[in-house]
Amino acid sequence: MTTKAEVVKNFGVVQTEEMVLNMGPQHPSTHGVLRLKIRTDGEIVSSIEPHIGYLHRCFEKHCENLSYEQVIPFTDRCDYLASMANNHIYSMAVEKMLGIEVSEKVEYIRVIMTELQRIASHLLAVGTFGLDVGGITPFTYCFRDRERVLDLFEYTCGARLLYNYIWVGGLSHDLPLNFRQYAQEFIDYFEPKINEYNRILTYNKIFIERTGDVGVLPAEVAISYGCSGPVLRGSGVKWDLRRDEPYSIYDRFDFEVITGDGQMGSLGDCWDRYFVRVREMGESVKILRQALAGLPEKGDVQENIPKKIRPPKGEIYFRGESPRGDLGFYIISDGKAKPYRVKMRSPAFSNLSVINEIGAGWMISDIVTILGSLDIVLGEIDR
Amino acid sequence: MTSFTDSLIELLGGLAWVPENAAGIIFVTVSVLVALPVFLFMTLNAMVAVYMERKVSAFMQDRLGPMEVGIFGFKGGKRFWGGIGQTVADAVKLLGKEDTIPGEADRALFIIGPFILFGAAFATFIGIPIGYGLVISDFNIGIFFVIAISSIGVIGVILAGWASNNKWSLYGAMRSAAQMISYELPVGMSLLLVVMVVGSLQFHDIVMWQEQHRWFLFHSPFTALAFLIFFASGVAEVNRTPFDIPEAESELVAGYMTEYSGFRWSIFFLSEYANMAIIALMSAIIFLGGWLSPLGGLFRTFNLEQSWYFLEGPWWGVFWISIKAIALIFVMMWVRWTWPRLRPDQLMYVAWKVFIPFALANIFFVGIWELLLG
Amino acid sequence: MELAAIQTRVGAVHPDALVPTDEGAAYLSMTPEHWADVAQLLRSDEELRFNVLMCLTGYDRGPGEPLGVAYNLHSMDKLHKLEVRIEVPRDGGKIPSVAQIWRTAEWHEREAYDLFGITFVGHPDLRRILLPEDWEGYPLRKDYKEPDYYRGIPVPKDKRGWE
Amino acid sequence: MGAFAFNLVAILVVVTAFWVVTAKNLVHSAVALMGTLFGVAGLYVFLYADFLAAVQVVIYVGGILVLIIFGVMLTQKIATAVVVQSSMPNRFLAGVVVFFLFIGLSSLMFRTPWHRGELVETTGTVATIGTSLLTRYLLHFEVASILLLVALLGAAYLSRREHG
Repeated sequence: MTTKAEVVKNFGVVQTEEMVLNMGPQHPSTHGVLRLKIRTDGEIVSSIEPHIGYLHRCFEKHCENLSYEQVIPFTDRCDYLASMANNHIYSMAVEKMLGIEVSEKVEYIRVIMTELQRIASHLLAVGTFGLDVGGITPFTYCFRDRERVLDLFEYTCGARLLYNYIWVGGLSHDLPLNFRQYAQEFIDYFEPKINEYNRILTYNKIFIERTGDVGVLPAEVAISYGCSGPVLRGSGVKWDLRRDEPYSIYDRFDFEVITGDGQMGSLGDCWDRYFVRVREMGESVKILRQALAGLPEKGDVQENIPKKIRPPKGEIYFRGESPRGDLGFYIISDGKAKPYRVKMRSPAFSNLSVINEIGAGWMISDIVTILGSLDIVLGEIDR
Repeated sequence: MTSFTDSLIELLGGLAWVPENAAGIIFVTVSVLVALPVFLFMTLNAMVAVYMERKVSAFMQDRLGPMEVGIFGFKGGKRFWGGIGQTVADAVKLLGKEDTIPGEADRALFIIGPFILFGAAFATFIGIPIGYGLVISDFNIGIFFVIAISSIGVIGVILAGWASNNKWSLYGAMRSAAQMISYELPVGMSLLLVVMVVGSLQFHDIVMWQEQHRWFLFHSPFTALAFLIFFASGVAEVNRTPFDIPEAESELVAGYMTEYSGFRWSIFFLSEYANMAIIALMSAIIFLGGWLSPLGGLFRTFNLEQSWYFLEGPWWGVFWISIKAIALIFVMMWVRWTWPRLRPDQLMYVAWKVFIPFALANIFFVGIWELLLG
Repeated sequence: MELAAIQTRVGAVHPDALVPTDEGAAYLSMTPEHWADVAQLLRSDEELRFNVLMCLTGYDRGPGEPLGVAYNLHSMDKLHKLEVRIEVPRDGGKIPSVAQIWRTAEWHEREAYDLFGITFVGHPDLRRILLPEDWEGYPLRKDYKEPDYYRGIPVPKDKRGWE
Repeated sequence: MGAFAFNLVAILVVVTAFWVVTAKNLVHSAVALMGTLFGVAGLYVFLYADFLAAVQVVIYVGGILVLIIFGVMLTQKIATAVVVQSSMPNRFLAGVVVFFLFIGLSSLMFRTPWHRGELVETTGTVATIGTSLLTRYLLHFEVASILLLVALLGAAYLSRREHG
């Protein structure tokens, strides 16, 4: 009589083999040079290990060798889809160290720019998310409208992606002629378009099947992983630095903090994260309307720019709401013209770290969906 | 009923200068003469369909599409036919590309893979008529022949995916095999329904029946449902969105064709568009009256007087079947550029838990319908 | 809760953990030994409830000086903030990992390890994160010297026109 | 003309069948098998069994062969799908068996008094097959379908069972 052990010894155990898939750094839907090492059992993913750093450009090392104002173009290149927000938050951190107040007009322009940037960034996120689940047309719709935001930026400061517009203490240029009118035209044009995205993508049955109940991120896990921005709000946490820690002049505007509500499945699924972005664009439009109405006509945008930036010894941690979440700068100054240490706490870095938690157990197709719903930008993760 | 091949053989056999018993020569000549029009048709179809796909997608995406490349100095300008030479330029580029074979690939199978897929599509055209008597070879098991031959294509896809020695390709091949085998069933079942009603597997008989009665799309609610199931499953069989999981570009890079380039890749491309044409032609013939004029079909459906000239006749037939097929191809493109993609398990769900039960029930109900009303 | 109150609260439970700081400093300084327990306290204490680790920054006080880590904590419930600093010797300095308390720390600690060479004890997977795995040295240390070659590729030293 | 085509098909069957047994790679064997099955379908056509030919292609080429390739692909590692050739004694024994089989079969072929019937042009077998299946062979047909149903249920049950 043969025992089971003998059978095993003679023939080996029949087992399924795990396959290691290497997704990226060159892959259509890793949104840059991200590499995911995926262990799969058939189509089911058992674990995901992100490998980052393919876009590491030594931002923090650079900062230690540049003066404070020279850092600003480098912040552009970190999150290249939300350069205005990066400029804004970095400049505010340095201003806080220096104790500079900026004029009303500068604050308004900064808010306008940041909110336009948020629309542009969310448009890209929404469009590429459609691409990730296989819908190609929403992508071009979003890019059509993003183009108009970029045109506004180009009109303002000459650059379409990397602006270097918001400076410590002020701005590089005043607003060009008729900017207010063009911006107004844009938001009037743009607001109805949000419904267009909803019609083509958000309420599409297949899209809901693909994203609803997929990659559910519970609120506690999101907080523990330091997720922020739409990723955190998609899980139902009402947390927005613009409302909860008002910086700049955000306390003057009336807007809603959008949270996910589990409409198409569980709370915190990919659909929620996606839809938070879509609705946030509407809120940004609301802020833009108010800001454009309140924008002072006159004023010098460069009057508060310091001649020499030498913050006193000390350190500061300042954070603000970039389109991707809490963007923080931890700056240590030793009283010289160059920062002693700049640490950028990038939202996408923390948002990405949650992927194994919410992605394991889903299928390969879902990994792409989940990754898309996190809306990462590798320039910011790798810095 | 004569077919192209029969006429050719008769013609060649009757020629005075052809020696007696020269079966080999006649065989080869007939094969070549038969293959040429099919090949030309496939190439032309791919070219036109690619151009159409580009323009349709551009139209749906608020873009212009190809606008620059003219042909023979003719440029359409900023009109619909602008960039008319784009596909020619693409084809030339594709054929001029380096044909790479990965070092670790199984060379023989890597090369043979696309040709099996191509061969299947090619052979399928032999049985499909594009007008009354306009068929390469008229089989008396027409529908069954088409289903049988087109089921071979999947082997080409699997081999291509496996031989590439690339994990993405393997995934694409696995998905593709599962998908094609699953969707063959609803396709077959919805065709079975038509065969039941007509009592013949021949395409000509099916169209004749529709000429005498009415189009199958309007025949009964069950045949209309069968048309939907057939067309949707057909779209799935040719791997187009929302069923394009084997090549899902955002997940599997390019699925089973990841490692292919240049000429071999264009063979895949050609077959894909040929398969689209096959599905569209079959739907048109079986459910939409084939080469019958829609005007005549419409009036006969409602038993109206035949009072008008319905634009019927052999050449009008080719025109009508082309119009129907192009309309169906347009629907495929429309769907592709509008909807996202299903997940593999959802795709299987649709096949096994929606299409197949409905198709089975359909067979039963159409039987009752025919007994009571037929 | 103000810094002083937090200091008192922590000092009451772990009196050895606190290190005196300079006058007017806006942070708490701690010894690495008790950090894991203190972190647990900060996270779960009813009055403190620091549930968010906003930022974890490694820093270098300069050649010959200790390396440090600054933790910026925030409480979403109580809406107060805290900065904790821990400094360890330059060579072989070890800090208990808080990756199990705030999962944010998992990648941030890897980053600090990667760029400063600070070892976090008890970290589930302490590897380099941004730099290649075979990179030598810790680039953000103030005494870091760029290598001449990386995998046979010469590292450009002539920086004219760069600054 | 018919003879020429028949020769082509016959050569296809023999050559690919030879390839099936000699190929070192299982997937190559499977591909060669495709040629063989196709050729056999062609032979059916020459017997005026066109329906059977199509069935052969649908079931064997489109179904079973795909399953075979699938199985081979998934149970072997991608790069090392090489069949280990058996040892010499086995080959020798196999050779002996095959030799006697060959002798037996060919003697059978030459000794059988083949019946040479009149060449009858049939007009399709589909209707005949259909009628017979639903009248004379109804019981066989139903029994076979129940058997298949049981197999289907069994397969579904096996694949649904949890690991363990």
